[in-house]
Amino acid sequence: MQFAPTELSASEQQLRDDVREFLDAELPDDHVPGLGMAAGHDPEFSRKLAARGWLGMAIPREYGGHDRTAVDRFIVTEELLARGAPLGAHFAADRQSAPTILRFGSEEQRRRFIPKIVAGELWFSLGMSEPDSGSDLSSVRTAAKKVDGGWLLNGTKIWTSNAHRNHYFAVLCRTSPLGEDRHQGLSQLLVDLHDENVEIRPIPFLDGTHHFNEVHLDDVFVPDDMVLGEPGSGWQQVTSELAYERSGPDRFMSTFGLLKYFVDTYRDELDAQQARIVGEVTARYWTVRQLSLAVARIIDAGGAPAVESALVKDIGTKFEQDVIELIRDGVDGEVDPDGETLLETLLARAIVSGPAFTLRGGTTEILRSVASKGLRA
Amino acid sequence: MQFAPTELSASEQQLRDDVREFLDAELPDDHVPGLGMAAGHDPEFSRKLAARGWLGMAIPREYGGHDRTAVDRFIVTEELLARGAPLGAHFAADRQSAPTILRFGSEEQRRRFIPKIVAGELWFSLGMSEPDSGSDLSSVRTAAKKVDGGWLLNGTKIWTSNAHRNHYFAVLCRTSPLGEDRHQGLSQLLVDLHDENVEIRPIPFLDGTHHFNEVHLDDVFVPDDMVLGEPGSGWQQVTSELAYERSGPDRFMSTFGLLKYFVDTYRDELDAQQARIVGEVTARYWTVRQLSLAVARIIDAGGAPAVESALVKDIGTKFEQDVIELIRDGVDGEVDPDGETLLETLLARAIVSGPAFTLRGGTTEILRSVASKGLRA
Amino acid sequence: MSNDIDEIRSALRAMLGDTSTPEHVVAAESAGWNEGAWRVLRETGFAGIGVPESAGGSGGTLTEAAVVLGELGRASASVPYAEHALIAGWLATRAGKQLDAQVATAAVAPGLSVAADETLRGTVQRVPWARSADRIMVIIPDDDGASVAVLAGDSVAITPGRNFADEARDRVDLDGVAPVESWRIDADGLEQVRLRTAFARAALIAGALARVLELTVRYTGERVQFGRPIGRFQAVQRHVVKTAEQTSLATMAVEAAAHGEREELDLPAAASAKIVASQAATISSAHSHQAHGAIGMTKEYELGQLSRRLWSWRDEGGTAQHWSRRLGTAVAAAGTDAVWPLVSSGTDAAARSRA
Amino acid sequence: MSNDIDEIRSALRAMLGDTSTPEHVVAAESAGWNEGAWRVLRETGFAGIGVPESAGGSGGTLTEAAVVLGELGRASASVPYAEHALIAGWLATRAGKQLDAQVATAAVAPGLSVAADETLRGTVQRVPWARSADRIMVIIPDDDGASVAVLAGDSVAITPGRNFADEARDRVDLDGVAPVESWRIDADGLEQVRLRTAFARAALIAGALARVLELTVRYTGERVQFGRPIGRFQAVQRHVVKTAEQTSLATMAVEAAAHGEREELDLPAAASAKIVASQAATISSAHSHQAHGAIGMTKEYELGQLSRRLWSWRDEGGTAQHWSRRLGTAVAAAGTDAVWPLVSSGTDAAARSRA
Repeated sequence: MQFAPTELSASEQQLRDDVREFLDAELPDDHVPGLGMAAGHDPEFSRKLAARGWLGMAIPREYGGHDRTAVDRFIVTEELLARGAPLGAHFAADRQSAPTILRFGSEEQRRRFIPKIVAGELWFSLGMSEPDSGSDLSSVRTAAKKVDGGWLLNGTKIWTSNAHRNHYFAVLCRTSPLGEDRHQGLSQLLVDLHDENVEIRPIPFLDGTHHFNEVHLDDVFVPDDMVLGEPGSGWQQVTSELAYERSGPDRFMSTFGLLKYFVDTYRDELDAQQARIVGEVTARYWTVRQLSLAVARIIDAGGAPAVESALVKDIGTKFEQDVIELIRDGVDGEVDPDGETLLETLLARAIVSGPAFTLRGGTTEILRSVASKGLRA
Repeated sequence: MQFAPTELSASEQQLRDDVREFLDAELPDDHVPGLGMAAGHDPEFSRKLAARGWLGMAIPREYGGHDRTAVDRFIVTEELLARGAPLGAHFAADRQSAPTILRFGSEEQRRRFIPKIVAGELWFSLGMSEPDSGSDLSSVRTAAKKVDGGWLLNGTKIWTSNAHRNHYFAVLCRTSPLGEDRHQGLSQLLVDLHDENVEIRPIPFLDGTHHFNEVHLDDVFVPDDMVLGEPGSGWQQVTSELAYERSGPDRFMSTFGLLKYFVDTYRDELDAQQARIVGEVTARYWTVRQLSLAVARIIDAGGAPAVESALVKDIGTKFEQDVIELIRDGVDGEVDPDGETLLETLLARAIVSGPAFTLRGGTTEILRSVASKGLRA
Repeated sequence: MSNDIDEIRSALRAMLGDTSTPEHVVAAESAGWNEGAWRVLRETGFAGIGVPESAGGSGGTLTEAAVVLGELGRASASVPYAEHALIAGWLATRAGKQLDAQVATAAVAPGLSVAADETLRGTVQRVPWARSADRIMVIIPDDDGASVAVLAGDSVAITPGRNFADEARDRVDLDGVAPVESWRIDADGLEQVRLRTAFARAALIAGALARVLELTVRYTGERVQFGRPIGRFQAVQRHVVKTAEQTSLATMAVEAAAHGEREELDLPAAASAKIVASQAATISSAHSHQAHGAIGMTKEYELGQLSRRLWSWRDEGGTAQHWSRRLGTAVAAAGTDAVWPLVSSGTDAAARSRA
Repeated sequence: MSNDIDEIRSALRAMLGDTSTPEHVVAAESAGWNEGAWRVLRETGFAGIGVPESAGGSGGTLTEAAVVLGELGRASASVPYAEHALIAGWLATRAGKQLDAQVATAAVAPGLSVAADETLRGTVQRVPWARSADRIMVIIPDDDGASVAVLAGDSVAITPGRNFADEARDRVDLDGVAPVESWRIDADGLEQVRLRTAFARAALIAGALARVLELTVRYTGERVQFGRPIGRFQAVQRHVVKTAEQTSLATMAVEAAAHGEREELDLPAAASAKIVASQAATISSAHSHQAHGAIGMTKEYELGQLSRRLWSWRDEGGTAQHWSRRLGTAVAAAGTDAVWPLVSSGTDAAARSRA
């Protein structure tokens, strides 16, 4: 493990100040913070961020990006999450789709998609999971058959966040039959969510809200130039992609608002147990954040922090859940889902969403296997 | 799962009252409680218990036992543990060796060993673990070669508690070569710990105290009549034996003294957090105890509560450890291993011994596999 | 008696299989309760279990009541049984009165004031099922016990509220309301109300957890990943076993607290039941969701409807923390030598009261 | 600077490889400390890291001091570096004095009283290494800061005491002892003593945990059960990964708290380091022991000597709970809008002080 504490440079500190000032100005007084990645889907907000140069930060200028660092992206992201800003429209595209297309896509794909993502105009969903394929991605059944000029795609994707709002999604599928090596013959196809042969059905979340969708693909024609990279290289793409999304601030900040508004609610009458809770949660945030930031520095230095990322994701997502229980303990009463304070509102939503934190982006169980192997290497 | 709450009959309540009275009379005023099974080894105390009929309670009268129930044995055991009484001399023999010999031994073995165990005169250790065989008992390397009139036994046993004080131990070994079925060809031999070819070396415990031993067997001659049951039936014996030892009060009571002396120390100045700790620990003790008692009732009714036993052991041993952390939290300061109060003394010893609670008698990991399979059955 | 219990359990399970289907559960979440299930429970007399026959109930002790609550929890049936029978019905019986109500609810209401003319004024927060009740019993604590007042449901102003499972937890505003009836209870009576409220939520939790365990065992046995059922992986086994353990603990604590033909609950047993059940709700929901993965986070799948109830019920009737403090204070007051007699009291309330 | 750090680390590791072997560790437990290791640390100047060269030390900041502590923790080397250099040496330097001692120790001593003639009376509990110290610095807090008094080791009565690792934690009785020297410090100085004491124990913990992780990875990779290394089982992997995570957290918290050329520690960083490290000690020792099985419970095997230190150091210098309350009180006092600036202050103490 190679975690090192790091300090922010003057320009990084300036960036942070700029983002804070922007958020002070842009978020309305009655802004209700979102819970991390599940925060609001607000195209206008995303476009404003793009206008400031805060999307596609680590993307090269030639594709509309800003040639900045993983740490710069970290700083913008953590500030957005700390305020529960409505980053839903751009978040998956910015974190995952743009870097993936940059790395694996054709030049034409890069020019077609990345500038629009970076402008906050084009929103992506992820199309990995299937009804019978959760952690075991190599078992996907969605399959594309070669036809003249492209592929005919059939199958069902599930848990597709924001498919009903976004423009495209990258569909992991079989482009050649299942052989001995389960990891061969997979590809990612970039699919227009508005295609008439794509049917999107909501999967209501636990509390009735709508984030997830089931996406049915019924003879969807996908032109050859919408296969990401070479056909058959899908497995390599998605496994490296999972590493991208592991260790950022979105993996430990989802419930930060609970601490903030707990302090806000109880600061003048804090008892010993509540003081203890505030102190413990603060100490752990401060430390987890440094670990996550250290991973961004390793990436900027050209490293491949696979083990570190897996550890930080496991630490961070478990911590997000611990925060819920610690704050709930400090509140000590019935939690009203229609409560009048921001603390009550956030706590209620966190309780309902919390179990998902250690599921999304690869379950804890899968991560630990990755980390465990890496520790022996 | 078949746990049912149960009430003690009048005679069971009488038994409990008798044991309490006995302990009030027998334990000196300056008695320092032991931690569960690791409590003192006091032959005189064991003989006194035997004289009251409180060893071999569930053993038939014809072997010197008392034809009583598993619940009666439970009652005596929990009272001893609640006081941290010095049960080390008889405990393994009474809990494990006598029932095993009764079930699997020859009539001659029964008559030879059981009455003395029940009298508190004969003390047994367990000889399962080996340096290269922990949870995986079928991999034992200790082996016995057939010779005229008996067996020549060679090998090394490890973690043998009280081997330096006891008389005999039951040695799991190979009596025929390892074949395709690893569980075949194993036997238990009853070995005199005072045999001149048996060498006992202490393995100092973490804190320098002496419980464990390494026992070297160098051409130890074991007569044919000291093979427990039929040669080759060792695997069946030890697996059923493990079930016996799983769910009794020794699996949740080891750290009971912490609660008692925590109350004793803080009762007049209990703050809110300490009150909470006392309440939580009390509630969990009360409930875990009922689960453990329910298993004893199932046994008395002729049931085979394998899943229930495994669950109770897992719950109980983890709870013993949780109690240490909860009480430590309530004390909130440096723990002095030479502290002047019983609370300090017990807490210090519990901290040092605690990790073993979830190891002995089959690790948590093995237990969960047993329980998990049983839940599907 | 155990035959009776088995009969009650299987009759209720069948009845709730008809009246608390997935569709009914969804509909109940819009309405705030499951009116159809309640009607059948009333018609068949199950709604009166725990209230003596002499007082218009169906008889039965707290053990039978726990079975009813367990089945209701298991079936996610949103009905006012606990409040109607175990609080309002019990209080009425204790006062020698008959409770004349289709749906009664009850709540301890420290925020109410009683005027000289006996009219009531003030607000009561989060009253279960208030919007559907024709009788609302408010219990107003004071130094010597409490005043109990029975209000007509249409005499108060109700603002709908809910818990995580969209069960009605309504605000009730009283603006000089004259009760239909009122009487005094002593401090013991008030304490029983609190213990019964806590116990009832613990029993609902235990029933729900039994179902959570079934779902978890089934799902992990059926769901295949990497070529075998996920229940074959040690990491998943751990989640299943932890769920089973917590279910056993909650169920045992509830059953043991009610055990015997007792009329009253005692603090150690009822507090233990609520402490253990509330903690079990938290721990089990974490493990069962982790074992289920994404499917558990959907509204359709049964686990979610149970989880939302568990997240509500663990706090309702007093949190684990609240009851731990109360129990701990009582244990310390009883003194060092009383600790073991209390812990080992088992189902014997008399032994606890001596401790 | 990072070259310096690597050099310090590797030089110390080599030196402790010679002077803190398993035999030395066992011997130190009888003696209460490792005198030989300390002599070499003195001779080579490592014992003076963190004390300015102008004051007779070897220079270096808290970052270098954390490296020294980490190596000492890793090697189970029972020496008074924290007390000698980081507390006594630092206090002397701050007062413009040279500390003339082979072995100095230091302790905050609220139980002492100062007579008009400046002699001291009273008892100080659990003073580290007191029996071996030729100078004992007592820091007697009062309303405005504290009095610091330097005592000759042979002027006090010492009753040996110990922690779990048999490191000397002695009782010191003063019966009208005249100090060799004394002076006043302000409240900031007293606070620094407390923060440094906590920080030093956190740094020892982080070093020990790094070694615990190595042992756990090695053992689970080598130990074979059921035909394969136990590290291939998911249940064991979980223990290894949790140990790695806690080690990362403790190490990061310590390094970040010391980061930069700072002279002083601040409350949020030092408290966080001790909170996170103390919790890591508890969690890691549970997981590493479970991964090791019985061998971990023996005196010979290295894990045990590390665990006994972790169980001591987590409480010494203030428990996680103590520092959580202090930090939480400070965070609440700073107010809602200061929470995020503080959490995100990273290695920037100035940002924390503005928060």
